[in-house]
Amino acid sequence: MKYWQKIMTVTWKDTIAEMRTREIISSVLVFTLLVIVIFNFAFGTNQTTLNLVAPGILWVTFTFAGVLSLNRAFVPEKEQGCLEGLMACPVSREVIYVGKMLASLLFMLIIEAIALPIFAFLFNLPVLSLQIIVITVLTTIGFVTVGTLFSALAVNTKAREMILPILFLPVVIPIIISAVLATGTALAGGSWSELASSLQIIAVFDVIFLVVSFLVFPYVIEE
Amino acid sequence: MEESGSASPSRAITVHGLTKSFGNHHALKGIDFEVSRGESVVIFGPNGAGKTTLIKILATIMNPSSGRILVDNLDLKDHAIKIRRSIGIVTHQTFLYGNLTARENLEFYARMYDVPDRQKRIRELVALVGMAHRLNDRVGTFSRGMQQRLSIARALLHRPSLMLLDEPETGLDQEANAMLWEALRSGETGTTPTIILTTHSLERGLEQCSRLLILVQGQITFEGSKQALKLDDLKRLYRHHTGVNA
Amino acid sequence: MLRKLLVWLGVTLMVFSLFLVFVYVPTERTMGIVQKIFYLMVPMGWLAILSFLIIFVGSIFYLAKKSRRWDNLAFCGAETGLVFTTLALIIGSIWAKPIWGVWWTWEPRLTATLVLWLIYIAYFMVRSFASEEYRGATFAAVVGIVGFVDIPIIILSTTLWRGMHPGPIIFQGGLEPAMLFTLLVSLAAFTVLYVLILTQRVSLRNDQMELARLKELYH
Amino acid sequence: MENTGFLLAAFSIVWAVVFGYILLMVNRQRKLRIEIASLKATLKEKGIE
Repeated sequence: MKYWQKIMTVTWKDTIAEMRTREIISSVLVFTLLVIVIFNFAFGTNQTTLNLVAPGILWVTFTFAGVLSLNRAFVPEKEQGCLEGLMACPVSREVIYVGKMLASLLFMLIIEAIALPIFAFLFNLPVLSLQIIVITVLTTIGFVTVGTLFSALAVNTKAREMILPILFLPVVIPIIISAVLATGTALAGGSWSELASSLQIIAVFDVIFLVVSFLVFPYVIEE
Repeated sequence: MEESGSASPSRAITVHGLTKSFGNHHALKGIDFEVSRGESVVIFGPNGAGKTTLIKILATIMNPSSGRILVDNLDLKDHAIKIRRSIGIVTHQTFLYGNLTARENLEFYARMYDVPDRQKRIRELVALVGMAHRLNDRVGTFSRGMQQRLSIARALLHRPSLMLLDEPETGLDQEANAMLWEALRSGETGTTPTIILTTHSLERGLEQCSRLLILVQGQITFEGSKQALKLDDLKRLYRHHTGVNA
Repeated sequence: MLRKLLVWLGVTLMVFSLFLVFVYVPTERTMGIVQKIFYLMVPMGWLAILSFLIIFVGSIFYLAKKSRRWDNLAFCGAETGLVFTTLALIIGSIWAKPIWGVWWTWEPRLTATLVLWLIYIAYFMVRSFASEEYRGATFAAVVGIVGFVDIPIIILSTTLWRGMHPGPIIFQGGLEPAMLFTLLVSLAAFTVLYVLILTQRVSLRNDQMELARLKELYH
Repeated sequence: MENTGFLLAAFSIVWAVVFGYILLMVNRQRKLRIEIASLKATLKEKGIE
C-alpha cells in the first residue's frame, strides 16, 4: 500500500508541474494537429484513399507525439539535481520508474483523447469506437513503458533529443505494426475476434516491457 | 531516527575499503573511516579529490564499486531504503522543482519521507528558514539564495539523524549558512544529528566540526581531531597534503 | 591448442558444406538453383540472432557485475552481429531479385532482420552518444537486453503484418533429408566460424583496452 | 541454369566480407601489439610499471 502511495506521489508531482505550465500537453497537441493537417494535404481528400491510409496516419502521428512528450519526461529531473533528490528518498528505484511512467501515460492519453475526435472530424472516420479506444490505450501503455526507460537513459547522454527516437522507434515497431493492423480492421468494421491476434501482441509487449523496464531502470539512473 | 539517541554509544557510520571507479578513472581508492553518533566530521580536499563521490555514495545515490558501509550498524547495501529515511542532504543543487510552489515541493518530499503531520511540519520549517511569505509561489521565481533556504527546509523535513552537507556554502549566503548550522545545533531535528561536511573553506570547516579528514586523489591522507589545530596549522597541513593553497 | 583444433574443424566443415551445396544437394524444382542461397541465408539469420543472445548474456552480467570483460563480450558480439546481420540483409535482397523480381521485398523474415539491424545500430549509437564511456556501456547493456527481448515480438508482428502464418514459408512440405543435412552442416560450419571470429574480436578488444590503460598510465 | 550468377554473387559477398573482417582484425591487432610492447618498454624505463 505504501508502495502505491509513493508511486502516486511521484505521479502527482509530475502532474501538477505539468498542469502549471502545460508544457508537454499543449506543445504536443499542437504538433499532433499540424501533423494530421499535413497528412491531409499529402493524401488529398479522396475518401477511399483516406480510409486506406488513416490507420497509418493515426499511428505515425501518435508515435511522434509519444517521442516528443517522452523526450521531456526527465528534463525537469535533471534541473537542480532533482533526480538525485528522488534517488535519496526512501523508496526503491522502481517507484520512480512507475510513478514517472504513469504520469507520461496520463499526458499521452489526454493528448490522444483530444486528438482522436479531431481526427474523426477532419477525416470523416468513425475512430471513436470502443475497439479503437482499447487499441489506443494498450499501445500507449507499450509506448510509455519502453519510452520512460529510454527517456531516463537519453537525458543522460549528449544530444538527448536525437537519441530517444533512435532507441525508441525500432523497439516499438512491433506494436506500431499491430496497432495499425488492428485499427485498419476496426475501421473496416471487423469483429473483436479479428482484432484478437494484434491485440494479443500489443498486450504481450506491454507486459514484457513493463517487467523488463522495471528491472533495468535502476541501472539507467545509477552511476 | 527515533533510536538515534539510544543508549549504545555505537557508531553512526563505518566505511571500510570503499572504492569507486568510473571506467579507468578511480575516484575513491580504498577509504576507511568511522564517525560516532552526533559527531561532526569535515572532509577537506581539492577539486576532483572524490569528496562529492563519497557524499553521493553515503547518500545511496551512487553505488560503490567495492567496500562496505554501515550506517547505524546496518549495511548500506541491504538496508538502503531504511537508511535513506535518516539522511538529510544539502548540496549546491537544491533538489527543488522550479514549476512547483514552495509548498508543493515540501509536500512532495514530506510524502516521500512519510513525514507525520505534514502541514504543521512544513509551516514550522518555512518559518525557520524565513520563507513563510513565499510559500505559495513557484520556486522558479525565487532568487538563488531563497531557493537554497528552501532547500534547507527540504533537507530537514524528516528530522534526519545524519546530515550530509556537500559544499553547502556554495550558493548559501552568510545568513542562510548561519541559519543552517543554528538549526542543526539547536536540536531542531530532535537530537543533534551526525554531520559530514565537505567544504573548500578551511575556516568554516574547522569552526563547525570536531574532526577532520583530508582527501586527496581518492585517498584519505590525514585524519585528526581539531583540538590541537589552529587555522594556520591546518593551512600548512593542507598545503602539505594537497600541494594546493587553501 | 583448442583454437587450432577449432580452425581445422571450421575449415573442414566449411569445405564439406560447400561440396554439399554445390555438388551433392539436389536443385529445388520450383525455384531452381538460386534456392541454394537458402543454405547461406539461414546461417546468417541464425548468427544475427545468436549474436544478440551473446549481447544479452554479456549485458546482463555486465549490469550485475560491472566487470569490463562482460561489456567487452557484449560489444564484440554486437560488432560481429552487425556484420552478419548486414550480410543477411544483402543476401536476402540477392535472393529476392530472381524470385520476386525486386531487390527488396517486405517479406516477414527480411523485415524482421531489418528491424534487428536498426536495433544493432541503436546499440552503437547510444555508446557513442554517452558522455562517459562507462555510462555508454551501461546504456548499451540496457539496449541489448531490451532488444533481445523484443526479437520474438518483432518476428511475430512482422509475420502477422504480411498475413502469413508462422512457420516455414520456403518449403511447404518440409525439407527433404538431403537438404536438411546440407543445411545442418552449413549451420555448423558458420557457427564454428562465428566462434572463431568472436574470440578473435574479443582478444583484439582486450588489447585495445590494455593500450588505453597503458596510455592512461603514461599521462 | 539460369540465376547461377545470383548464387555465386551471394557466396562471394559473404566470403569476401568474412575474410575482409578477419584480415582487418588480425592487422589491427598486430599493430596494437607492437604499440603496446613499445609503450610497455617506455613505461619500464620510466619505472612506472
